[in-house]
Amino acid sequence: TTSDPTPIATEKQQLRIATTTSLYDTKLLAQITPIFEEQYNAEVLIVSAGTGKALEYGQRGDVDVLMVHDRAREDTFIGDGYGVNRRVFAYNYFVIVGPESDPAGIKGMQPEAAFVTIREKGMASESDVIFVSRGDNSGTHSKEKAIWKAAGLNYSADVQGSGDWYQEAGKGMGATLAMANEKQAYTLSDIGTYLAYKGDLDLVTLVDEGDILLNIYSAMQINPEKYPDVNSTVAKDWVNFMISDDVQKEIASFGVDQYGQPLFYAAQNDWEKIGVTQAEVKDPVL
Amino acid sequence: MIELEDVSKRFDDKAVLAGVTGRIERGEIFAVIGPSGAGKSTLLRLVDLLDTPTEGAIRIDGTDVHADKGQSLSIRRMMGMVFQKPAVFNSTVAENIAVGLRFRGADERAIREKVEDALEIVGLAGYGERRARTLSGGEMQRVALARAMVIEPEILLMDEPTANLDPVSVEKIEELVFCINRDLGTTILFSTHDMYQGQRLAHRIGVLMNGVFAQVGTPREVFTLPASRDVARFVGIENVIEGVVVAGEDGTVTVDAGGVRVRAKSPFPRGERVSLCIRSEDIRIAPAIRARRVFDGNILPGTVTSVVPRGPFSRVTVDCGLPLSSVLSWKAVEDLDIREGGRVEVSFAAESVHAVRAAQD
Amino acid sequence: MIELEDVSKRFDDKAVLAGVTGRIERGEIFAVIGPSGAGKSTLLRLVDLLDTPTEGAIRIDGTDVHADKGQSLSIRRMMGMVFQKPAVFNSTVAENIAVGLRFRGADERAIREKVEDALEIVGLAGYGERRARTLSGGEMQRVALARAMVIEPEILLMDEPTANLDPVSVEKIEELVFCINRDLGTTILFSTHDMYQGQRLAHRIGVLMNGVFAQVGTPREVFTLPASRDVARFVGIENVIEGVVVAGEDGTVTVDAGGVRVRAKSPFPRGERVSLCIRSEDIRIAPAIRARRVFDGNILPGTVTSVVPRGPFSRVTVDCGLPLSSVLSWKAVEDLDIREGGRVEVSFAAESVHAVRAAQD
Amino acid sequence: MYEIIEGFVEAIRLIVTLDPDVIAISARSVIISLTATVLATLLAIPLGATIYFGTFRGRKGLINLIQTLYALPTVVVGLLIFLLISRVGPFGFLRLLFTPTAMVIAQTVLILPIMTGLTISALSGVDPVLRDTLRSLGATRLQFLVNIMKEARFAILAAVAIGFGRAISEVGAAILVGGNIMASSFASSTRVLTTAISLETSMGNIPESIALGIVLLMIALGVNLAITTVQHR
Amino acid sequence: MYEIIEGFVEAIRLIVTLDPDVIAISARSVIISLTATVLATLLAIPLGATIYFGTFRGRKGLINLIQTLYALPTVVVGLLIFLLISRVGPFGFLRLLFTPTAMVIAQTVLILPIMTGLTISALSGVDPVLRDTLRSLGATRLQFLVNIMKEARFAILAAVAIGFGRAISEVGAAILVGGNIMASSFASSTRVLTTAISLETSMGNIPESIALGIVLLMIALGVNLAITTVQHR
Ligand SMILES: Nc1ncnc2c1ncn2[C@@H]1O[C@H](COP(=O)(O)OP(=O)(O)OP(=O)(O)O)[C@@H](O)[C@H]1O
Ligand SMILES: Nc1ncnc2c1ncn2[C@@H]1O[C@H](COP(=O)(O)OP(=O)(O)OP(=O)(O)O)[C@@H](O)[C@H]1O
Ligand SMILES: [Mg+2]
Ligand SMILES: [Mg+2]
Repeated sequence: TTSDPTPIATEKQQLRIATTTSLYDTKLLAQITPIFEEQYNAEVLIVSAGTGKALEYGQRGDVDVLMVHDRAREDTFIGDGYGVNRRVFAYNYFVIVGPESDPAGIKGMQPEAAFVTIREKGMASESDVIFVSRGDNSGTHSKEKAIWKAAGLNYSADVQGSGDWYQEAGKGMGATLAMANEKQAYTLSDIGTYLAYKGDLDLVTLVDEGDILLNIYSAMQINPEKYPDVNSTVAKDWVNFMISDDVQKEIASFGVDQYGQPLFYAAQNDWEKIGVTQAEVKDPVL
Repeated sequence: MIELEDVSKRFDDKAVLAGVTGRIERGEIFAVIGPSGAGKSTLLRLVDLLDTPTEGAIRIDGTDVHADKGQSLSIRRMMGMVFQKPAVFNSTVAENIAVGLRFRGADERAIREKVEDALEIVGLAGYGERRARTLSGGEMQRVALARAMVIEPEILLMDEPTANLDPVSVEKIEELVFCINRDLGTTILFSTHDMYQGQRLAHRIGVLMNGVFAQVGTPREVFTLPASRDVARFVGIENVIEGVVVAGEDGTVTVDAGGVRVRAKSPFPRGERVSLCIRSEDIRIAPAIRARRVFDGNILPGTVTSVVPRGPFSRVTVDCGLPLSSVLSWKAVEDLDIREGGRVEVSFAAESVHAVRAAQD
Repeated sequence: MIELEDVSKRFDDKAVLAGVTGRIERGEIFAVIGPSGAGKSTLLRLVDLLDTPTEGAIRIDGTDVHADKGQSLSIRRMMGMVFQKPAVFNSTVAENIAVGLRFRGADERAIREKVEDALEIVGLAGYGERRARTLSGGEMQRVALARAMVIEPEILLMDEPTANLDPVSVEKIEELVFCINRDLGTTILFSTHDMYQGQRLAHRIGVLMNGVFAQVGTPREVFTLPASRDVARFVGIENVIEGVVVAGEDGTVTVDAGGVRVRAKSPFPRGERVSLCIRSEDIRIAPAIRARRVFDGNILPGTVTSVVPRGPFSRVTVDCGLPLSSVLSWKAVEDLDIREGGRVEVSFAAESVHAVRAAQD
Repeated sequence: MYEIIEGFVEAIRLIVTLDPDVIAISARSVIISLTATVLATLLAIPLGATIYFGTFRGRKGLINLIQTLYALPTVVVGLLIFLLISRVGPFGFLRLLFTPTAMVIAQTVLILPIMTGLTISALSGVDPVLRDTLRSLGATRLQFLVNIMKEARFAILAAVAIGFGRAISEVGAAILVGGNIMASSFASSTRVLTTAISLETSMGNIPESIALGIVLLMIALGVNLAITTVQHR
Repeated sequence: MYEIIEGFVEAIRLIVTLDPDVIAISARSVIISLTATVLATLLAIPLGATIYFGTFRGRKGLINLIQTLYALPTVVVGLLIFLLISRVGPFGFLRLLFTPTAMVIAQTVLILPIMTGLTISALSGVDPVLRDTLRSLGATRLQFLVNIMKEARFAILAAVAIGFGRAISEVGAAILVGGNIMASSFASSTRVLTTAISLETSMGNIPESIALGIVLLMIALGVNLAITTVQHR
């Protein structure tokens, strides 16, 4: 392991994790870290940030572990040699939420069709159809762009700046939901944040099915070859811990008592369903 | 007309004014003199409504100025004040002088003219565009004066207005004050530590001591007939002698002052303890041999103890059993060959001796 | 010893000092007098290293004080300064006075003692715990004085140190300054607008006018033999008469002053334009009938134009073809029955007339 | 570190190419923050004067409260305003949320305490003799105030500079009540420089963030030069 | 609106129950921001004095620069410090990122301009005659400075109050270089009140946010009362 130049009072190892906000804000991590700390005599330091910023921290070697949900950018990150040993530990679905009155009439549509409809209705004159986008290059925003693309639209040409119906919030999920609520607009949200906010919102789930809405969370180590002084041992432990049976059980049951439905599904046995390799969900890092 | 009725002012536990009573007539020039810290500035500030008396009332033309806060502005606008520590606004000299006129909504042309005139009058012509902060002490004081004068107040209050000025400038300012009073009928109330200024300018003088007016009177009264030993000392009567009346007839008494007998005009009865005040100017000194014995008054032989220059004069002090000082011109000192240690005779008339009842303490 | 060599100071485009040259000896009391705005404060500030001269040098004991910035502190520590506009630190009176001692690392007990003494000396005993900001003008000035004195400087600079004080306090302060000079040998350089103060205290006086010393001399020289008409006016010589020398022999000349002939002691040749200076005190006034014709000097008949009180005296102005003023005691005015419009004779000795070359403009 | 240089290069590029987005965002920043500063100044001056010259009970407590409010986090200000103007809030009917107006309100509230406090400081810096002089010259309340302010103009304008600096640099309130919206019309958008910087940072675009920071500082420099010019008049 | 009331209730609950998390977070806020304020004061006073009494070229420009830096957004300060101390930055070897020390540094940098500017203001408020008096009494540079500061103490302490207020209320830099970490040990955690408020807000817990805001203000009030006490001594 590394020699840490800052003297630490305890003998505990420190593990620094940069995580996407949805994992943190739902308090999932708060539930499982104490278990890890006890098992491995380590101290876990979690920095919660947007996917973009989290990747930046990783790229600079400021953390030991990344936990994000944007496969495309994760691939680039790993491809560039910054990340290693990615493991998928959970998934859930994005949802399209909107006002109960559903002015665009998208309830029950496929996500792609729903987006096309929102855009059409939104661009019509005298319309009160609005779509609020995260607009922050987060995992959710990436997903949104992917849906526009899948719907056959060119994001920057046909969507962005095509009218006041499409508004980029440039903020976190919670704030974006609040804004959509205020404007009685549509938006794309991860289920966890939506459920956490549901009590304060007049927005309802309108579209929650469709393969494209799949949201996959993974953890990976920062490449110790790039940054020799990252804490790779404990980092390895953490990745393995996330795919361990105990934790997978925790994930599957997390939030059920509070929201009446789970916020995340354990990835352990669903690797086929979510389209990743078995190794990515099962094989411990060595 | 300004009436002071039992005006008192205390700061925390310190009583500064303790029942000042007096009356300044319309069109009068009234000087307040008194030792440093007597409360002169405090009194002027009370009149200008800058502070509130602890007790008593100040009335201007019958109105209690502190009674109705709503009237403060219109009362204040009757008055102009020059402060002891001159302070100027951080702008040009001309702008400084114009402030009061602007408050009264005077038009630009009138302001320019009046300011020019005022600058001329206080001897600062051509200083209009200078930044006021860079002025010398005396220049600032003159700007403050001009500032208060241009508004042509009915009552002009001045707190030691010439403290920082040289005699030539002082004379100019005094002339100006005199003209303002004469030509505009402005009532003027000013404080000064320069008693002679009080005398030159004022119709009446109030001597502020121990929180009250120890004496109010014409300059002549205050300077020749001080009401008390303290006032006498303060107005520059150098010879103040303690004694007891031992004999008396026809208003002329003999006072025993530590063994030396002095004749004085006085109404006090035998046995009364008195202070005798004799102005140095009324005391003659002559070489012992030349003195005429037939003088009807006091002739005391003595030895010169000091000869000290004082302006164009010399102050000669003689020990006659009690110290007596006189003022002689340099010429006289030379002519009479007066020098320390020399024997002389000191003479003064009984009329020149002003007796006051001795202080009770 | 302080040497001023051609010291000049200009602010922006305004030349305030234009080559002041002079020398203040060790242990001397030197007064700078001059009209308001003459540059007295500026000069003192230059000596105290608070400002830098535009040209020229100031040397103390041979060292050019402005030459080596590294030495500034030790040079400054030789000096104490009292400023014209007294300013106090926002703390107690005692703390204010202690500042300089603290800078020099004096110990607490010594400080307490010295401060107590100083308070006593300037007449503010018991004021130690007062907040200095609430003091009256004169009280502040005394605190400033005490503050500069406790550090027992070799050179004491004072800028109008008694401007805000009443005569009694002034006298106390003057005595103090006198004692400091005598007992400690402190060199004292002070400015004043009170010429008599200059005279009372100073060994020598410098008259600052138009940016230079118009005259430097003993008080007697400055007051009786002013170097120019302006100095004469400034030191209070009320009678300054313009004329031309028309005849002369043995150092006594006759001057024609607009038709009136005046005899004067003077070395000037015939045809020279001169200003004649005559002190009011040297002029005698007598009722026309009483005057003695045998007087060897000047006797001019005239009419009294004004009688104005001046301190314990009256100033009598007589029109003799040219206006002449004299100063008489009130008694004399009464005794001689002098009143406006009355005919009198004015007499003065040729020796009392001081002639200076007239100004060139 | 190279990001800083990159940031500088990017800043220059944005400026010389007159990037229309950046111009719109900058213009919005300046308009909103200047408006808030002007409003806050107009409120702070009479408020500060009333407190400074007042003799009412609780004056000291009030001054303490104002000093305490210096520590009001921008997020909290944002939240409070948000609660007031959100659809269900008491002023919801005005439909102000996510408009530039809301941002102006929030920034005004945010800088009001500091500007009031600094006004009080500025006033206490004026020589008391000058105050008395103004009174003795017969100044009405307004004339008195105007002239005292003139005298304290250096300090007052320093307060304005501080207020403006705080307004244009804050992000918490702007993002909460403004929403960092990038819509196609200028008036519907609420993205300002700070919220844009936050966004770029959260996306990991450090050079862009720094570039925008430089743009912001250049704007502040311009405003300050203007203030300094007035200050030294 | 009911969230505000809820916030008050929650604040009272947190305080009376001495909620250990809240106490830890509050203590951390106070320690970090007070340290930063003290450091900034120690730097700003000599800096301000040097600039104010200096006669060097570019003095005016420097003052303008300082005024401009008032507008330095906290995020930008955070970013700059982040770039310096992040592992690949020049000071990365110190491993300061995500530590309270980093937060202290960032806050110090953040408030240094405003404190320096206010020091300059405070100094210019001192009667020039008093400055001359100190010089004439033979003050060394240090004695001069100490005494001028004593004289300007009211304004200087007001500056300290402003600096502290800005430090404890800022969030942008704290979150970037601190990371808002809630670890099991006190020293490793970097969550302070503002970052906690941000987090609660982003999770939609408005009453909790407001409660923490109130706690923050109460702390600020305490600090200000202390400052005022010194100010009036
Ligand atoms: N605000 C105040 N608090 C406490 N004491 C004060 C205050 N103002 C004045 N004093 C005291 O009241 C007394 C009178 O002050 P004032 O300024 O009226 O004196 P003064 O007669 O004008 O003296 P000077 O001739 O020295 O100017 C002084 O002893 C002064 O210290
Ligand atoms: N900083 C400055 N800038 C411009 N002019 C100045 C400055 N300081 C002084 N002066 C001018 O220099 C002249 C001399 O000033 P100084 O204060 O030395 O006069 P003074 O002889 O002390 O006068 P007073 O008797 O009125 O105190 C004045 O006319 C004044 O206005
Ligand atoms: Mg006074
Ligand atoms: Mg002067």
